Amino acid sequence: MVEVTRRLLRTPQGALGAAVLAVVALVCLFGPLIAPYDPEQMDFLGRFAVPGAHHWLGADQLGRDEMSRLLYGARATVPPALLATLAGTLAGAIVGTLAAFAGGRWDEAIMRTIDAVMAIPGLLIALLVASTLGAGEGGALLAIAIAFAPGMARITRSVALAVRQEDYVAAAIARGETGLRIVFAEMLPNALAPVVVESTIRVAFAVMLMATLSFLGVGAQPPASEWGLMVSDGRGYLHDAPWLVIVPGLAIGITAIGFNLLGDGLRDALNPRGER
Amino acid sequence: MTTRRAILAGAAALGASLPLVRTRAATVMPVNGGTLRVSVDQAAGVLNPLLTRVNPEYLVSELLYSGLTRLRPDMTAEPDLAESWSADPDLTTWTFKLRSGLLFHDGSPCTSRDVEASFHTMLDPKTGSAARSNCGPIKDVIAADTTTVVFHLTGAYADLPVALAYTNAKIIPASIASGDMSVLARSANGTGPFKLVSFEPERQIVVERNPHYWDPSRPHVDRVEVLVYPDPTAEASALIAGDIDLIASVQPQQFGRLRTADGVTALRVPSGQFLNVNMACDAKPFDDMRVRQALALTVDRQAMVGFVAQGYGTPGNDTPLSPAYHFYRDLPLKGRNIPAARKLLAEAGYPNGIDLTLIASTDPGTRTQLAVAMREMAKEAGFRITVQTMPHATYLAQVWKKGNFYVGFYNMQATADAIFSLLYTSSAAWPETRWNNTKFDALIAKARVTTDEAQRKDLYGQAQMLMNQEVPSVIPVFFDLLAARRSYVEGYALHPRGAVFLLDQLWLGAKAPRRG
Amino acid sequence: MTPLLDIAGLTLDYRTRSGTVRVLDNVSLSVAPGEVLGIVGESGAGKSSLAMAIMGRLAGNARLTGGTIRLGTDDLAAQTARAMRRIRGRRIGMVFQNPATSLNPTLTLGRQIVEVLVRHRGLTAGAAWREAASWLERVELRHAAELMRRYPHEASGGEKQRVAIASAFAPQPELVLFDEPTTALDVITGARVLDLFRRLRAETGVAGLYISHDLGLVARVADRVAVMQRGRIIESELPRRIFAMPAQDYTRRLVDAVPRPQNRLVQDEPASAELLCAEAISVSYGRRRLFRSRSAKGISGLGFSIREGEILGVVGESGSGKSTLARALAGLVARSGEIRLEGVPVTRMGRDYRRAVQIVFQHPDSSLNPRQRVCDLLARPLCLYGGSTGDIPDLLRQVNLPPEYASRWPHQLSGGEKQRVAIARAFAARPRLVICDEITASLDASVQAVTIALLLELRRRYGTAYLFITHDLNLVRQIAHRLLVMRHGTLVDQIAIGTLGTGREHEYTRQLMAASPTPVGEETRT
Amino acid sequence: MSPAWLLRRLLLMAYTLLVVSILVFAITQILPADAAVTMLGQDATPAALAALRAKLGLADPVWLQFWHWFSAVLRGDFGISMRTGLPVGPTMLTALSRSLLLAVCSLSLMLVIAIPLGVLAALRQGRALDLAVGLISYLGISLPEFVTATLVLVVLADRLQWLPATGYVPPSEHLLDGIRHLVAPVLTVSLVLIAHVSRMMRSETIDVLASDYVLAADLKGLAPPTVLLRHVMRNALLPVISVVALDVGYLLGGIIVVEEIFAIPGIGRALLVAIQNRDLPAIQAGALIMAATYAVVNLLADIAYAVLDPRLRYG
Repeated sequence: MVEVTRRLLRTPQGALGAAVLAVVALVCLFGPLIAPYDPEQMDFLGRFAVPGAHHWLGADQLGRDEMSRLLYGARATVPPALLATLAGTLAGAIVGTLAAFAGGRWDEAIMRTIDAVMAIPGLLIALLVASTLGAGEGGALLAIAIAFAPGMARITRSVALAVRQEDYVAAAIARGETGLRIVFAEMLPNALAPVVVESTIRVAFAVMLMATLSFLGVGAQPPASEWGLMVSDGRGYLHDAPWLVIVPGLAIGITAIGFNLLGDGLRDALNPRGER
Repeated sequence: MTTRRAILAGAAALGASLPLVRTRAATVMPVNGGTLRVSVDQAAGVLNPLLTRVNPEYLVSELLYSGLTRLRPDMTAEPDLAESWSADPDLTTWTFKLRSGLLFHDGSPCTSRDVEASFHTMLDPKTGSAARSNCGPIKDVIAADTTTVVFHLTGAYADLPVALAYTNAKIIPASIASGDMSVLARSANGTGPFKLVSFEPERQIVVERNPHYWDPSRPHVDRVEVLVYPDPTAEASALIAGDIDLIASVQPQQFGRLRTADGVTALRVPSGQFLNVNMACDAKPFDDMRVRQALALTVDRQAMVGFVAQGYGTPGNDTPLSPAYHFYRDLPLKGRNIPAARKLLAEAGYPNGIDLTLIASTDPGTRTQLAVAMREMAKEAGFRITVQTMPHATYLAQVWKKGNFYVGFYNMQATADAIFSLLYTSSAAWPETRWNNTKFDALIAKARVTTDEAQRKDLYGQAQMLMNQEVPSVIPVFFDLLAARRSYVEGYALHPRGAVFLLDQLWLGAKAPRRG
Repeated sequence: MTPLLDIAGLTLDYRTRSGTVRVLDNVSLSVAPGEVLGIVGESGAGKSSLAMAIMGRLAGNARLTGGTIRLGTDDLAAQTARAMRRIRGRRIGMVFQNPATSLNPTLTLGRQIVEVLVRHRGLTAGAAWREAASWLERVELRHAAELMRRYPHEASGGEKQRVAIASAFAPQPELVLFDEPTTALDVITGARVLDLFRRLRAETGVAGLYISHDLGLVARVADRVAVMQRGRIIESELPRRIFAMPAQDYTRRLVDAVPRPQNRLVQDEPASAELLCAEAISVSYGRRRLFRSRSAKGISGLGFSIREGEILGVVGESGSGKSTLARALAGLVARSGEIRLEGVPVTRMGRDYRRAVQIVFQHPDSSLNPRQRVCDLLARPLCLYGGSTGDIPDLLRQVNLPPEYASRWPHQLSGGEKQRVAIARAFAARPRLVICDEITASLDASVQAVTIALLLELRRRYGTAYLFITHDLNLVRQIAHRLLVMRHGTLVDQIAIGTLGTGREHEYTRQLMAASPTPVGEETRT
Repeated sequence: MSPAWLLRRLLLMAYTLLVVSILVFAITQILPADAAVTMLGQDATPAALAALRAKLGLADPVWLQFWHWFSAVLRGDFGISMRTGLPVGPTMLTALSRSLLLAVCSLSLMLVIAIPLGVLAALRQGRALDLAVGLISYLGISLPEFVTATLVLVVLADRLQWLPATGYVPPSEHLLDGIRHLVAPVLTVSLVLIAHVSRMMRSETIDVLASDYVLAADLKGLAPPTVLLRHVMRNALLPVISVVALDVGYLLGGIIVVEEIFAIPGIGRALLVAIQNRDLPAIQAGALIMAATYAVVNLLADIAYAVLDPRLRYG
């Protein structure tokens, strides 16, 4: 673990990504503490306040402080995205591994079905699921998880099959290791790396998907200060108060970049044979 | 008696000549010809005029179809297919005289038979037309002779001519009305000023001048293209860039920008369109009037106009009538009074405040804005409100007319009676608040059968005071209707009703671009 | 007469993160027209760098710090990239080690010769096509025309390498570089390719630079042999001399490392007690995807037995089913047929059997879990079979590795060291039989010798029996008591080493022997 | 490509569509909306609702409803829209054709830009250009479409006034105008794709450049353009093909936002509207058609792959 972190920070992308995400994490943890205002406190006279001394990042159409909303919003945006990806990955990983080990017809059946599900575009699945569960963070979260699961299943399966071919697994079997031990001690550590990398990069997608769902009105709901929602609320005032779009838009972009960078960094760092 | 008949006849006669008077009055002679591009913010999916539900659909059906009357911007009725009308003394039987020589787009004559058939279809519950509950207490419609139609009402009703101007009360060929209506889903055969050329609900609907139209002087433009631009920001950009000539309805967000853009004229008219916070008066906690009154006292209505309507509106006084209505009674505006609100709430048995969940659909977005603003304002008085938003479809299916604390949104209606008996009387079509106030019902019923202006004004005045006092629903804001046109678009008056557009009366000035 | 290729004082450095590394150190050599110079060295000796230096295609971080490379009268080091491209392929051809990877998988074999002819001989497409066809016939490929339309994956390794050779010779170069051209091929195929090479040089009189790790092989094809070590040429001699009287002891080590059937490394005879007996072993690969591995082929009806402490050699070409046999005995694949351990039929691969029979794989990179340190790798079998982690240092010492290696990661070890860890892991269970599946194939000659020595040492200590699978007949003849010869998944010959060459062996076995001759100058002493 | 292979792929496609239709139908079943209410709207009387429910067979068991719907679909009848009363099949197909137009334009623009960009970046690995491309692609894959779309809108339409802000004109109707209206959305969509594919192309090219056969080609003295085109790109492009095919999935789904903003009446927006209005037949038809398109595109990609990569030809 330490080993990996060290290697990760040695890769330029890894270092940069980690730095960016560190900031994001801090905001998620302590944002509310440093926020100058209550994110939902409205101020009739302060509507559309230009960024400045009173409102560092300006204020929105209800006179709510943009900075405070941004700081609070981090919690409404990033952790759900993480959670969704995690859920999707776990679900997918389980199915994928099962398919890989069941093999034969089962494998065939599972994978074909997964292909079928993947034929429905992710955003569409998300939309349908979200509108089924009713709009809101929860719905969006589950929706993304479901949209991600098939892809992750596919990846996990192929990784599992590849690892299964390695001689050290054969060696373990020949040595008379128990099935569980082979899976957890020999295969998992090696199978994990690619999956971790993939899901890290997917968090970036999740952040964007979250935002997009909010934009389409099935994601987070007002008065939540979820970033995507802030952008779509702000779009209307684009010309009078551009900061209402720019600020949360950048926040989303930077976070996503962070995860993409981290993912690429991990890909290098997790390569056990230390090649570049 | 005679006087009354005289008034009505007079009104009709006056009406007959009025459109010409108004459209010509202001400016020079209209120029004919040209193509008008008007944009709407959502798809006009339903073409059948009896079933249209949203403004873009009303806009289109108004181009293609006509009713017996239509609504002037001052909310009085003007003749359309009917050239005059009269009522018997007790106002339960009305006789409408059709213009002679009316033709449908396909050239077939439009007679009283078609009117009769159209109304029978509209009033048939299976049709599911909104006209059924909005055209007054019609018992039956009978074609006396080819140009005469007689309306028998279940009770006296003075507003019938205005009521018949209702958006869904359009005349379709009898053959279709009593036959297969499904053809109206993709084709149109009406008596309106324009004929349907092409219908792509999600993109654009094109209509062209109807040569058979009863008034040879209208329409002025040869062709109208109705374009669907769902994104308000882009829509405004399109008008500024000159890609379109007219935006039927502008969001407050865009209005400031449009007002300052050159070559563009921003239009604004006070209207009776409002948001209300409905409270179920037949269930806890709102069955106690004091709770409702307390909530009403927490609202800073002037500020609310700013928050919800971006300042483009007028404060509401918990009655559905705005200054735009004919029978508006100017009551002192309720101010924000937290101590009083606290007191009322305490008396109602909630000394430590009360927890409520306010439901708002996401469409239009102003519903949630109102809900959130409400929550913030009511906090101080001890209302702990949780705002719950949901997709409009879910809202209609689960909350609307059922919930006991939610945000409603309504267009201006043609008459005071229409809006009152749509929402607030015990027999309301959409009983949102179940207020069931017999005193109120009596006032509305009496006003219905009264023709004397002063009397009606007084009756409706009392009704308004009653609502203002008992607060079946909090009505904090009336929206101004906003629109924008290229400056060369002339003769277009933004209609406060919201669902009426009268595009046949506008024309393209000299500076208009010539479009193929 | 003036040399065709003349390299003098060539010095080459690589700039790496950890300072500069010298890969060629003052290398001087010359090749006369029509002469073939063999260059022998182990991996990392700088053979390939030398070839690339001649070809003028050095890595970005390489610096020629001194010396000259003359082809005829031109100084190659001084040529512009553009001019160099006219020399490459045109005047210097090259044949690579692995035809499977050195041919473009998405181009037909034909086009890959034609493109050279068009470029260097300025032929029209049509003419080039006919010329190419004739060349394919010259490299003894039947139905040349048809073959040209095939893609690499549709041709056998031998065919591919012949195509590669043809495209190297087609522009009629003055010099051809051979970079281990037979290493990736089967013994017999390789031998045939070598014959082809001899014939072609006789016909064309082309000069050659033959690079290989296999001293025995080079000695047979080259007129002179140059031995490289750590970027220096330490000795350059006639093949016979090299073998007869090597001047440098590094050379001597190489010479000694060349396997010679006649000098047996195992004298003792195995005990008579039967350790393991296999009857009618068959493996067929069905739908069970998880177990399918590209190389493995099915086997059918194998029967043999191994005695206590016996070394049973298994030879055969790739795809003959050797590895499948190994995997079957190790219980890695579903098999039919009976296995008896000390007379007791083995129904399911139980603890006892697993303990008694261990396996060592060909590629330590793959057989050592890259995410486990050496100590973890060794700890498992120990605690499975009643050892304690305290034994790890001893285990390491047994395989001549310093105990501190326990804390290392596999990727921090050299190939030979990794393989020794793998061996140590196998012996941790105190097995009675160890299956060695091509365990020296990926190692340098000297390392191979050391590893073999290690195996024999361990056997001496524990009396372990080996099933020794290899493609190198000479090697196995040095150590095995008996020999199984496999082909197409069946057992074609089962013979005691002693009786090899007495005419009692199978015809295929004879072919294999012919294809792997003993070093030059030693044929007499068979 | 053996017929057997093709047949197998076709069967798989059929299976895919079956599963998709089951999924879609299932989802529409649990969508919280009363079909009858959706159709008759706010003014419906209970009687009318009941009548309609009976007519729609909403009372039947789910599997029966599915069978009625599915068998109709097999006959090419996707049913009538609850919102507009129009048959949804044709509506969705025209919408699809517009989305495909957008998709094809975006894909081609992407290919023209992304492929060379990726190769260049690979050739100049670690130099300024490579880093620049890297940065761009990071931005591309990290900004949601509705943000990039807004930027494009503000810059090209409002500030520069080069393009119409929104709206769709079929090129068949008015070629030039049609193209002008397509530019902004195409730019928005392809930005993401360019980012994605150029990254891919870069890494693939780097791998191929390191391969033996490219070394061999170079040592044969072939001219650099020959090496680059015939040996490097030919092989580096292969994996990109399948990625592009997968991106079509994104194109069909992801452009919902773009279509919404630029008022392109494509299938994405049609579906969005359908979902917002709980127009079940439209949702079913739209999703099914989308999935079918995706499946077909991927089949084509597989065939193309098989044609270009001889190793798979008898796969």
